[in-house]
Amino acid sequence: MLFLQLLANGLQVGAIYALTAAGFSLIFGSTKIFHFAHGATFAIAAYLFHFALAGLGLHWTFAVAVAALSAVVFGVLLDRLMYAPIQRHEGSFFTVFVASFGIGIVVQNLLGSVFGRGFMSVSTPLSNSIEVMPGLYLSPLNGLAVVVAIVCFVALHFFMTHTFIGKGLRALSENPELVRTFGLSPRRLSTYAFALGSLLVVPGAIFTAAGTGINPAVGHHVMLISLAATIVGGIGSLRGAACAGLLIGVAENLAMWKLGTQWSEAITFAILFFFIIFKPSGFFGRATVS
Amino acid sequence: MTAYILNLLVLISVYAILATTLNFIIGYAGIFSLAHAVFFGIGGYTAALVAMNVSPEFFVAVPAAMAAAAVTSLLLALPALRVRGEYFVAASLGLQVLAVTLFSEWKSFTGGIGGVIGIPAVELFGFPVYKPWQFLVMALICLAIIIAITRTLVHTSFGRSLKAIRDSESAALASGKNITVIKTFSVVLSSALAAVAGALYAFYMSFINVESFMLDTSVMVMAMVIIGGTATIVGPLLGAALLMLMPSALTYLTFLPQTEIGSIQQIVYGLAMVLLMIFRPGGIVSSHPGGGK
Amino acid sequence: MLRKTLSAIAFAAGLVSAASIQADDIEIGAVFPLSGPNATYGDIFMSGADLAARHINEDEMLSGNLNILYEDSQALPQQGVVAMNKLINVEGVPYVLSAFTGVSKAISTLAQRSETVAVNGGGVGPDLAELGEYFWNVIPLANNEVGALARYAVEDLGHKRFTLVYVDDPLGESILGELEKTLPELGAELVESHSIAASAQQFSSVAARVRSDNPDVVYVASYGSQQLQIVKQLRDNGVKAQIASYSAFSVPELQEQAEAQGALFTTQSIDWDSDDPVTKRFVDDYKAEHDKNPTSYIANYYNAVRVFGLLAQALEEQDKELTGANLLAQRKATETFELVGGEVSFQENGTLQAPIQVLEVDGSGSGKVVSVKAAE
Amino acid sequence: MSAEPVTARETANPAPGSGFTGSTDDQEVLLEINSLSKNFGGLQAISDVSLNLRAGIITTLVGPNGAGKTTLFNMITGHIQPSQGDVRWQGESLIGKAPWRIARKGIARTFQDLRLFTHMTVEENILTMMEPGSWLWQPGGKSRKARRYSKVSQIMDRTGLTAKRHTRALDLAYAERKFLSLARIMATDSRLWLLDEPASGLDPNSYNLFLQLLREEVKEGITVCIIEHNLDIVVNISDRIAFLDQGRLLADGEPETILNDPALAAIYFGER
Repeated sequence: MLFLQLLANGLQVGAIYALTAAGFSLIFGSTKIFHFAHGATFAIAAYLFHFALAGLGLHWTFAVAVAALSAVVFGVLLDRLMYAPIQRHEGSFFTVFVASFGIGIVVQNLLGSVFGRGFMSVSTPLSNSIEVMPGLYLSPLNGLAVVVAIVCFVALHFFMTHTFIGKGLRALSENPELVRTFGLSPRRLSTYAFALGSLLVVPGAIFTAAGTGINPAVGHHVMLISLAATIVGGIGSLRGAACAGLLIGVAENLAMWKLGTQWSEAITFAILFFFIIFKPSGFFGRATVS
Repeated sequence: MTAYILNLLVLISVYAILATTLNFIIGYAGIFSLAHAVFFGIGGYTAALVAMNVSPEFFVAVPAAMAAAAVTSLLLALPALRVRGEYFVAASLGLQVLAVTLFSEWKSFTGGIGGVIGIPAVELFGFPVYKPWQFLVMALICLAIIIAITRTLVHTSFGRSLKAIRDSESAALASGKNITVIKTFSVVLSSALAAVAGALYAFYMSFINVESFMLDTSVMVMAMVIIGGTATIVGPLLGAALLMLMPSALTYLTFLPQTEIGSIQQIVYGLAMVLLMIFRPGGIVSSHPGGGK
Repeated sequence: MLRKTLSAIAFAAGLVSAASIQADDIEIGAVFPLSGPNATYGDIFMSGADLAARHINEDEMLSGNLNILYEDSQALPQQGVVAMNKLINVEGVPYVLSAFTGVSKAISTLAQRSETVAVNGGGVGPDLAELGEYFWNVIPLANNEVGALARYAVEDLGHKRFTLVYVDDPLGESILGELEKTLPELGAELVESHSIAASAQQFSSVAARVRSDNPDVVYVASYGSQQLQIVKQLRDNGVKAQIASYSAFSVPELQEQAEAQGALFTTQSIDWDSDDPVTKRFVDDYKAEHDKNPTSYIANYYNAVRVFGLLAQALEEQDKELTGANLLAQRKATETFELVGGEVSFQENGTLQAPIQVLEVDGSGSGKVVSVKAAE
Repeated sequence: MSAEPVTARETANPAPGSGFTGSTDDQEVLLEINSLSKNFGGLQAISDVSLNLRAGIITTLVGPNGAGKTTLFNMITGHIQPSQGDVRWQGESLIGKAPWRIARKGIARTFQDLRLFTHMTVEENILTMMEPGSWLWQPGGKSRKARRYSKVSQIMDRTGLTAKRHTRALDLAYAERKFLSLARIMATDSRLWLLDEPASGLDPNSYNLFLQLLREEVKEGITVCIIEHNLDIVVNISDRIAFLDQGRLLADGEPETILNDPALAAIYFGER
């Protein structure tokens, strides 16, 4: 029974990881920008959701809108104001990474100064568990997270395969030159990638705010997981990132069967290590040629 | 006040050693490691263990620390260096997180979060070195030796091979360079020298715990290298000095609210990273302005 | 450009520090978490210490104005060492207030070497009693607290099965050790213990395991914002057992938390309604200033500063210098101190002895006393 | 791309070929490619190619874009492992060997995108090529070192880079970069050069210098294999031509034979 419970917990956590990782993977895959500040986007969305709901007393639909808007605006602003200038002068992979890391630090501390450094969580009756069968407790939030994740992935899949921008983004990850010859601007597509990728953190941010609570460093953990999931899933593969996010969430929780929570990050990175060494192309990654 | 300045200078020297050794692999070999603090930590813990159980002699504890870091880095570098750039960054990040977990959990070696307390003062040929200025001289000598080693290496054929690998791995391969061996050697050397910093740190603080060897430290050392200027000798030194002085300088600004100082410090440091990357990616001491890796 | 700005800052810093030291001030230091996730404790500790300094200055107990210099430890040992170094070497204070078990352990070596008194009023790890004679505790340590709670839960409430959720640091380990020792003596058992990382925030799996342990009492040994999450997620995930903890539960956030209502915790026993003048003045002035009841943490740091005031006053009367060594000698020479909560004395190892009370979280902000256990 | 150099040809190239005379079929086979194949995922990049590179002559690989020419180079130098087949260097199989081992056997190459050591000076770029197995310091002391430096100077003279010896590769002009890429492999003492589009985009003067260098080196006994679209090279300095299309070797022989085959010409010119 404990196993089922841990599996259920793992699925919920995994669904959140999967969404966030898909966002990172989308951005990294199509723009080659190592967007470490993705975690900052997550934190901003979570805090503004909390602020809109608890601070301003808005209806939850508005709060969700505030969170989504803030995530997208932040992502796009970073792309325009930070990454674009860096890339203009031979922005190497690492230059971008350092700048992104810097922004992550700034955001974390600004949030701490503005909203306080302690944990905050939205109190909602949805987080109260119900005993669905003896020994198995599920909260409405558990189910909601999984359902929302599935809906998001279906929508994302449709977007990537059926819309002009989605196709452009996929093409961008394959061959930027090709995109240019088709009359699409990689710069503009990059903005779309950031908007979409940032939007994908919103459900995770909201569920985290309502479930386990948030603190200014929440983005950091999420970022590490997203990074691991992106590589485990295969760089540039949304499907891979999603599966890997789910895998990591489940593995983290199942490991609790025998180990303390202090091992959970270690487990994630042990998985990452395993993949890097034995299968660097990830689950669904294309063969990488140097 | 002198004691305080000496204290800062010692810490700057220790971090300058870390920055110099990290610059050796980032700046010259193009290996971006986010796990430098791991070897700093291994050096620190090993030196502490040796000093407490065997001998606090500098020439016993420091070589032991270097050997421990060298062996560990060899074991880790061999598999990890087989993969390409982005993956190595991720692998090193993973290594850092794993190491922090191990440092916290392997309590017989590291004391966990509680750390190792009561590390004895280091001895040079039997004479204990504990006065701050003595310690500073010792740290500066270590720093000078390490700078000399890396500087010399960079100007040999080995250094050229490193730079060639950094600039184009495939072309270096096509010119007959065994890049795995060269990269591994540079990582092992850099880790062993970083362990010197760890040993000095442990002796100086006489207390170490896992919090000094977390990802934040790796990032800070990386920031020192990047902000100061990669592939230069002066850059990492300047970076170390700036980043170590900044928090201390900020605590003197009494008009800043006490409770916000920690945050302000972090914000300044994050912003500096962002602005430098946008306007001067080569760092403050850039050998070739405008360009830079 | 950055280089210029920073050097300008460094220069300005020199000027400011030179100006801020006034001749007649008597200064003591404090190493508190002022930023980071445990900053809320820093605020609480400061309010107690500041109130004591205000009273000392109003009474003109000392020749100069008593001033407390606060440094940020972020509740991290390394930051604590840096801050302690600054207080000792730059400011030259003889007496430093400390908090948190990890930080206290880290700075104790420095305190001993430089003969500076460090006084803890927040950390409760039992090994804090053995950090040398320059390290004092004005707080009863966790062994007393855990013992009192265990006795109440077993003897008065009849609970038998305990599960521990503890943060994996010196404090958590010492509580684990205490429970393992105390419970069997009382005829109860520690069914299971779950360690968690200091930075963990997701406890649904821990809750699942706690539930499957089926305990009567879940003892939560954590602090700061983490303990709020643990309590919330235990309750969210269907753990119905009695929750218990130590003095870390006396922070307002937890006292007001819905999920925490009914939880038991322990603190040093202080009779807030006492007619003792020191206690009464402390309680009245604190209420006047903050419009709420004080907690034991506030009283502890008030006492820590007050101990300095009393010792320094005695030293000044004897025309002795205010050094750490003299403060230590004076403390040993003083039998009892009039502090908040009554007359108390230090044990030989520098730790204060006080009775422990068991409280229940009832939403009043300070908890309802359900039992008082004498110190063992 | 080839229009300009072609006009310059007449003065630079009085007789076709590298200067080699006789039948190329009689030359010793230096490198033997046996039914080599490579798949990327489902894509067949090279299928069943067999080709011999003969000593002392210039062999040119021609074929439309995507024909698999660079992939073939990558498999010879070990940068890519073939799916099937064998590559033999003077009778010894190179399959499974690391690129640096193959390079040390005497096979040097340039890259289409040059891959210079961008942040190193011209001198360092050349010098480091002479130190493949270096372990901290080169053996041989001062005299060997002096000899290395004099060789570097000589190479820089021949490639017209002397004035730029302390310039970073990044800061060179386009033609200079191409020559540096050539200078790098001149320093290696290799017997076989694999040149990936070495002449593309060169101005007439540079192009002439390039041809001159190439002829000199072949005379010295270097064997060359060139990937080139430039018709001038194909026609005038090649001793043999190998024609690749869609991963298959369609023909291999002396230039007249290949160029006079109307079917090949149709593919070649049609595709271009």
